[in-house]
Amino acid sequence: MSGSFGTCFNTLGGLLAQASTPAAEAASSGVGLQHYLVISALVFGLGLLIIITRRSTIAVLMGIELLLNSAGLNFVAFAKYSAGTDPLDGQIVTLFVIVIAAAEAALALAIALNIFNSINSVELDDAHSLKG
Amino acid sequence: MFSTILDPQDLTKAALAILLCPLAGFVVQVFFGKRLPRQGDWLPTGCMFIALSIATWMMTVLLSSSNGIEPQSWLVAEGWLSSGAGGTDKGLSIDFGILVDNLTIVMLFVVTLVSFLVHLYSCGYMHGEERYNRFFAFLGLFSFSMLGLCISSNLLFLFMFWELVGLCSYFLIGFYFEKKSAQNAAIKAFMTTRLGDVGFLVGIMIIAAFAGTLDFAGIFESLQNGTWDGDASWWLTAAGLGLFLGALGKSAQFPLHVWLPDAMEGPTPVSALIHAATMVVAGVYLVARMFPFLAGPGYFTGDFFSGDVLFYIALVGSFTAFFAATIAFVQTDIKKVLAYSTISQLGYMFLGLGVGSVSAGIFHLFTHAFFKALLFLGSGSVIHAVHSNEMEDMGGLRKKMPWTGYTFLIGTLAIAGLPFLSGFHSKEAILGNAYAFADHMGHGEHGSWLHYLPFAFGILTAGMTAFYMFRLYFKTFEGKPKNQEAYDHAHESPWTMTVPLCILAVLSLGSAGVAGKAVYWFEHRVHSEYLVPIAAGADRVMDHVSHTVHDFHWTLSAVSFGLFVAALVLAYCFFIPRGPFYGREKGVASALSPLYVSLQNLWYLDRFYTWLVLHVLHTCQVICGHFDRVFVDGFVNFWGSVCRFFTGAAGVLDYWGVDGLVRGIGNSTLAGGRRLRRLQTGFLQEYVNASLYLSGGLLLLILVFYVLVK
Amino acid sequence: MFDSGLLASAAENFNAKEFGVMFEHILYSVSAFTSELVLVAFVLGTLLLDLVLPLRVSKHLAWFALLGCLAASFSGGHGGHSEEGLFLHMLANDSFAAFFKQFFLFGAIPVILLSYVSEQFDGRRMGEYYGVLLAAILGAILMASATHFLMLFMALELLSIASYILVGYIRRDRRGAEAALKYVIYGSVAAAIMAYGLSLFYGLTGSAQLADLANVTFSSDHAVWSDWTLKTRAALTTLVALVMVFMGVAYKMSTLPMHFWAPDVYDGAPTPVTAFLSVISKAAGFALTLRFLAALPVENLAPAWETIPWIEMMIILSIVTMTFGNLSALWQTNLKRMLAYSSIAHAGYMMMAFVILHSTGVTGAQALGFYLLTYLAMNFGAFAVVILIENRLGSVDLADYQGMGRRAPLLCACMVVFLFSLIGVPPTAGFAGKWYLFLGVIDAAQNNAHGAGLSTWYYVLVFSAAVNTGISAYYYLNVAKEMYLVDSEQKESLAVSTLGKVLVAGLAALTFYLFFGADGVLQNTQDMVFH
Amino acid sequence: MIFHDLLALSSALLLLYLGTRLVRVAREGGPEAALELFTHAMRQGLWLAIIPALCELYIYLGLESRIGLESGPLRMLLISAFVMLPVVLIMRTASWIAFETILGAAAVVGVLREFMASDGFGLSLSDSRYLALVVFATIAASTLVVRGAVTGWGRTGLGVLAGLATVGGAVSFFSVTDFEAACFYITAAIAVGSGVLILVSDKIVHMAFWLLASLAGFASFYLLLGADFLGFTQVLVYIGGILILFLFGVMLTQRVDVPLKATSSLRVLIPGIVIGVLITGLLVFLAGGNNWSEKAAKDIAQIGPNAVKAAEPTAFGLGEAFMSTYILPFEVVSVLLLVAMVGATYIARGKSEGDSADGADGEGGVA
Repeated sequence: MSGSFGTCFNTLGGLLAQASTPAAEAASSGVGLQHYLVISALVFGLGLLIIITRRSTIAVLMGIELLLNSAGLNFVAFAKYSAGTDPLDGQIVTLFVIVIAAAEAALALAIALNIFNSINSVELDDAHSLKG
Repeated sequence: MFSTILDPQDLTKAALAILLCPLAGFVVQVFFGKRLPRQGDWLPTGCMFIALSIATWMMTVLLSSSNGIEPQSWLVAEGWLSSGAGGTDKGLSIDFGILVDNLTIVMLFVVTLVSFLVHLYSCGYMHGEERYNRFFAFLGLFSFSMLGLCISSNLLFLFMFWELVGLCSYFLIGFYFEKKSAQNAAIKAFMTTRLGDVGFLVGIMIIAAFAGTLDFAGIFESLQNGTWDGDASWWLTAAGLGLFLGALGKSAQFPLHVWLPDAMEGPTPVSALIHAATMVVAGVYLVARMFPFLAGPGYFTGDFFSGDVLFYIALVGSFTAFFAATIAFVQTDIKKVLAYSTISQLGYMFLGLGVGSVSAGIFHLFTHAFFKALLFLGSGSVIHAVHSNEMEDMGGLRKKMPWTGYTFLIGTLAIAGLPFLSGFHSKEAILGNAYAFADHMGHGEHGSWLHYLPFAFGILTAGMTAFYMFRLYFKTFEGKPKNQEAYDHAHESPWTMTVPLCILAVLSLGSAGVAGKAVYWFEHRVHSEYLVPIAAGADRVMDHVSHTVHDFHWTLSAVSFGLFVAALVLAYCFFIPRGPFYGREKGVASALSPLYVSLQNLWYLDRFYTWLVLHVLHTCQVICGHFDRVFVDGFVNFWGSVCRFFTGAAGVLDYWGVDGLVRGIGNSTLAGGRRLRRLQTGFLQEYVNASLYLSGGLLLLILVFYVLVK
Repeated sequence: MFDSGLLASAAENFNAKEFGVMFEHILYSVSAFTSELVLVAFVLGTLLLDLVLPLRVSKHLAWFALLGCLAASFSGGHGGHSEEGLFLHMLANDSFAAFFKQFFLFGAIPVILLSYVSEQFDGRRMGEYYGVLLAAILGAILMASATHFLMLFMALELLSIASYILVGYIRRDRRGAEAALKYVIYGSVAAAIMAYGLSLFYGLTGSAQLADLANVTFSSDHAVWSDWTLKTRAALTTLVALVMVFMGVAYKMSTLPMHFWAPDVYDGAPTPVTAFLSVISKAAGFALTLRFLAALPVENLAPAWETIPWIEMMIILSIVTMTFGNLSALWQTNLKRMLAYSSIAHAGYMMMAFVILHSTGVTGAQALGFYLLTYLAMNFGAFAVVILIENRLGSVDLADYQGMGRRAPLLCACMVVFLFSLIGVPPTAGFAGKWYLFLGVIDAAQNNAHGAGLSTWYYVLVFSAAVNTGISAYYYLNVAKEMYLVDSEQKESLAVSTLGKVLVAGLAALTFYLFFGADGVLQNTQDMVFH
Repeated sequence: MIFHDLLALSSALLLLYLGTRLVRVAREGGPEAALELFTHAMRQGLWLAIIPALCELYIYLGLESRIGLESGPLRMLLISAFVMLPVVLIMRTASWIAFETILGAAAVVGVLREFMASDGFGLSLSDSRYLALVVFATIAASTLVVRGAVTGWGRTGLGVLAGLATVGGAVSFFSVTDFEAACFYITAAIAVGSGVLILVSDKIVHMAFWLLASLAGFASFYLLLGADFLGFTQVLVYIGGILILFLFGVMLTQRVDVPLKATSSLRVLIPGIVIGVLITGLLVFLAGGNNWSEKAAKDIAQIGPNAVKAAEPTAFGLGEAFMSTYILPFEVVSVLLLVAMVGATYIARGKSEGDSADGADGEGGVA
């Protein structure tokens, strides 16, 4: 099973990279840094798409959470695999990012609630009285 | 204290005293003016009188020395604005200093004199107006700025006062702000001159960058040091043109002259002060002050005819002189005629400077200040009497207003160039030098007919000037009254208005007293050496030029006298009832109708600006209609603003500009569909989208540079 | 997992001496950190005092907050600037940081006073407002001194979160709520993108220290594949990371491409908060960006950096930003919106400081510091007038300013001063500020500060900026025109509080002082350096 | 240490703030008002105050054990209880049993872990496998519980998710070769697949569920990367906190089961999708083929592809880092949280306009 997954993945990576780097070769049968980076890139893109296409404020906030998570995953993965780094550095950064994201989400929801009380809607499209 | 100020060895203290007088007047007037007796009009007037006294004293010091005085400077605030890492080679330190030399003294005298007379005149003319006190405060501030401009030893400070002058003109032109036209004129004047100021600022920047200093002495020194040689000579030309662009705006030269006629919306004393004698000559002063710089490194070897910039100046100046004179032919508003005549005469001054004779240019500035102020104040007196600006409402007024009429006649004769009046001398000096220039350059290696052009325009304009001035005089003061009612109500003005007229008339005659001596002194300068210090090596060329001028002098006098007489006769024929062609000007006009119409429309220049802008705008609209709103908005706004820049005529603009835009946008919207939303739509997700696209574009742009440039 | 063996080994690894050194360093850092600690104490103090004080007194907590700023400002006198930074390289302890610390603390004072005189907050409990405002100032200070990705991000978020609250402070106000919503969403997206960019940098350097950005290196052995597009894919990664981080800070600076929030948020926020956003928040963004760019190597270029055209990018952005701001401002009839676009334009001017970062003459830090000071004076001044008039008229429409010159002579006279300063007409601060920026750029062009071949770019930049000041004159003068040259039927004079008058006059005086005393002020910014 | 004192001071001030406000409200509006304010504040994000306190506690304990105090399971229990308290409070008012289940599972993790690590079941699992097992079990169980509440595609998706999680759990429980890779791919499928489902869901509650699954996937990633504390924090803060918050937001602002207006208008949607896909492609392109650093290659070469590196507990290291290198961010974040909390409670407070009517604030403008 892992073989098929791995083959798929490496084929994808190979297509993108046109030539695999030593790191990728060494990790051909295991999981390496790039695997995590690809996941984080995909999730980042998903987050952006959600932010752009969904109208509900709450959905947009979910997209933002995904963006922050993908950044966090990057930090942790780099911290584990990169040269000369203490793995804890990246973890701590991610830890703080999580906390900050929580604070931001709480505030954003409070603001959404506030605007709901004004215009009876949390759809972003309904809030466009300021323009020009 | 007086001995400190009035010390012939050190004139800088006196110059500072002159500067501070109107400032003190302004400060007191602006805060307490309304509570003072007579709304405090005597205060700025008195201050100006003190300033005038000191300036007169300085003038006598100057006149009593045979070869002029040595330049003196005084650093009032050293290192006032400094930059760079503490005195490294490229650091820049700017001092506020006072520079007094021959040129400064002449300017101080002119400014204080005209300013004082205008103050005095305003006491009568503006009597009973609303905001009387504020008017005097502005006059004081204006005089202060103009004086500051003249005594700064530093280009940056000159620029600051220059801007202050522009600001004051904004206030004074818009003084009757109840009138929409006055508002527009004020904005138009400010914006048009600012357009030139962009060039000025760029010029200053370049100079600062290359010379590392903005002191005049330092700048000229850098020229001598070879800082501007080689590759830098291109920058020298650029800086020179930048400065000239500033002068172009301020001195209302083609094609930035459009603001000056409109600026006649201000009260008449303001017109006299700002638009005849002081503000507009700031540009002339700038060119004279920076003359060695504009002439380029050749200045120090005597080869200063070869400077590119100077030649452009001469061309633009002479063309403006001719161009404005043609328009003055057909104007019917008495102040508009004078306004175009001012533009024309300023063109003369630039012609003089451009052909390498600072003295001749400044000489004309000097004499022009008197007779033009006289003409303006005289016209003000007339307007005061008949309550109209149109010449169609005047005629035969000399009998009702003898003082005004005769003084106006003197002014007319002076500007028309009757021999031995002040205007004649200065105009001869300029034309002589223009001829010498043409002679010198036209036969040179790269000589061409272009070098004769300034002279040709100059001599042509001389005749035209005489004609339109006589037209003005005859239609206003001679013949039969055209508007009997206005005529019956007309009366001579109070003494506060006629006394300045008489003083200016005497000065315009240029035959007696200080003015006479000054005129002779100037003539002496013109034929021997320059107002600005000249380099040793330049003597030879100077001699050559002055010989040419001298040889040509009598021929030129004869020719211009002939033109004068011809113009007088022609004007007599057309505008005096006994004349053979009286009343037939309309017929002549219709015979020459294309020319006449285009003249009436100011050579279509204002319209051209509007048309140009609208045409380009329309094309852009069609093209941009299919782009994103980013571009459309940008262009629309930009061209909209350019429209307003140039026309300022809100009525025309609203119809063709704004409405046209709206219509155009409406049509494009129909065609282009919903893509043409406004950029700032209020929809947050569109913002996010746009940001992402812009960032992506940025990335692409970097990649392009990355691949192409690196 | 938590067995005793592991614990024992952990205890063995514990090095008492090392720990002692660290402890010493932290103690030292705290002593250099007193003004921030004082600020935190005042944040808590304000919040607590609000609970015990009755409602009608809570407005006067402004004075307490003001006291906090002054106290923090005076307690910051830590002798000597160390190069090693504070808290183990979390913060820089250099003159740049010190300058901005004082700048923000000083800049908070007008904000507090503006909030105090504004009547928009009447009948509201103000403790939270001032507490959050002080926290925002703390965030700004940290932004100017952060040298670690985490600290940098956190400081930015602290300022952002506090700003969101301030923008939405008037509850149930539809415009305020909408502004806050737009701000929070847009800001969160920008911050998240920036976090991703930072993570890429972290991956490239293996360090979260700003100083280590210089170490971005790529072994080019494996890069042969990419000749068809770029020299290395790694360089592309650097570019992407750079753009992503820039998006985060550009949002704070309100420059392109992240300026979209600014007009709407400025419009909807309470006016004192708008003033705060346009000066303090922007300045913090600029300080952070300058420090970030300063960390990118220019001399002795690391292989990855020599090819990155970030100076050209900044020049283009600067030109586009200022032009966009000015052109958009031309047609505004709402004064707050106009000032918002004008603020975008000024951000464009300020970006000129980035391109002269390493000049030998006027350095970017110096020119930016001075420009921000002048901008503080003139922009707060303009906003003060807007607030005082809004108090009476309840409107920020330009049409309502007609004939205001007679109704409120002092305010309008000062407003003209501020407007002229914003244009950059001497003798006002705006001229001196612009002068230094322009001069710096020309100077750099002369000295080829960033390598030959850029001179033309620099001249283009200066030229565009000069043209832009010309354009901006139109809409600024339009305000002056409405106030003085247009008459209105309303003639009665406006009643303005004495404090308001004093504030406006003081800022006008400052506007002049920064022109005439430019030399003295610049002495303080002259030796501003990064460590 | 001075910082502990400072921290303690700030926590004390925080409590003082809350307490005083409560007392004030109680005096003006009676105990009901106070209670309402309290629950409302809890809903609105006051629970965030718990996070620094939690970290503090964890670190205190970590440092204590460094100097020889053995606490073990007791400590974990303590923490779990402490964390669960606000969660349960919220649960009760919301009666979201499903979430309670999930979080309950997350909370017993600590206890279970201690037990199993001491060979209670006679299994000797390596750390990573053990952790992965727990996460997968949690996901699978919760999905199955929730599945009953939804219909349509959401139900199918949840089924797939549960299946995946079950497979993951099986992989981690039975020793499969290349254990790490298998776990990774399953987790990746969960994380990314759930992300896609957020994008295409038409009901806001479904989106919240998918977000939960996606974030759980991230927690699993963290565990795989050897960051155990981080993984737990992810579960506690995100799943326990932020998600609950989201659901409250949903409940307060709209009817839960009404399908959303599908998406934004086309003029946003099309360019948005284009740029989104472009950016994703670019980032994947960069991630997939970059020679990020030398160490990655070396590490894997040394350890070997199939060898799972024994994960060390990170709590000690983190605790030490918090108290030394990262002391400043640690202190600053408490200010940040305080500000966010004060702001959130202020802004989301009830309909009353002036602050004089604090007593009426408790109603919270809620359903």
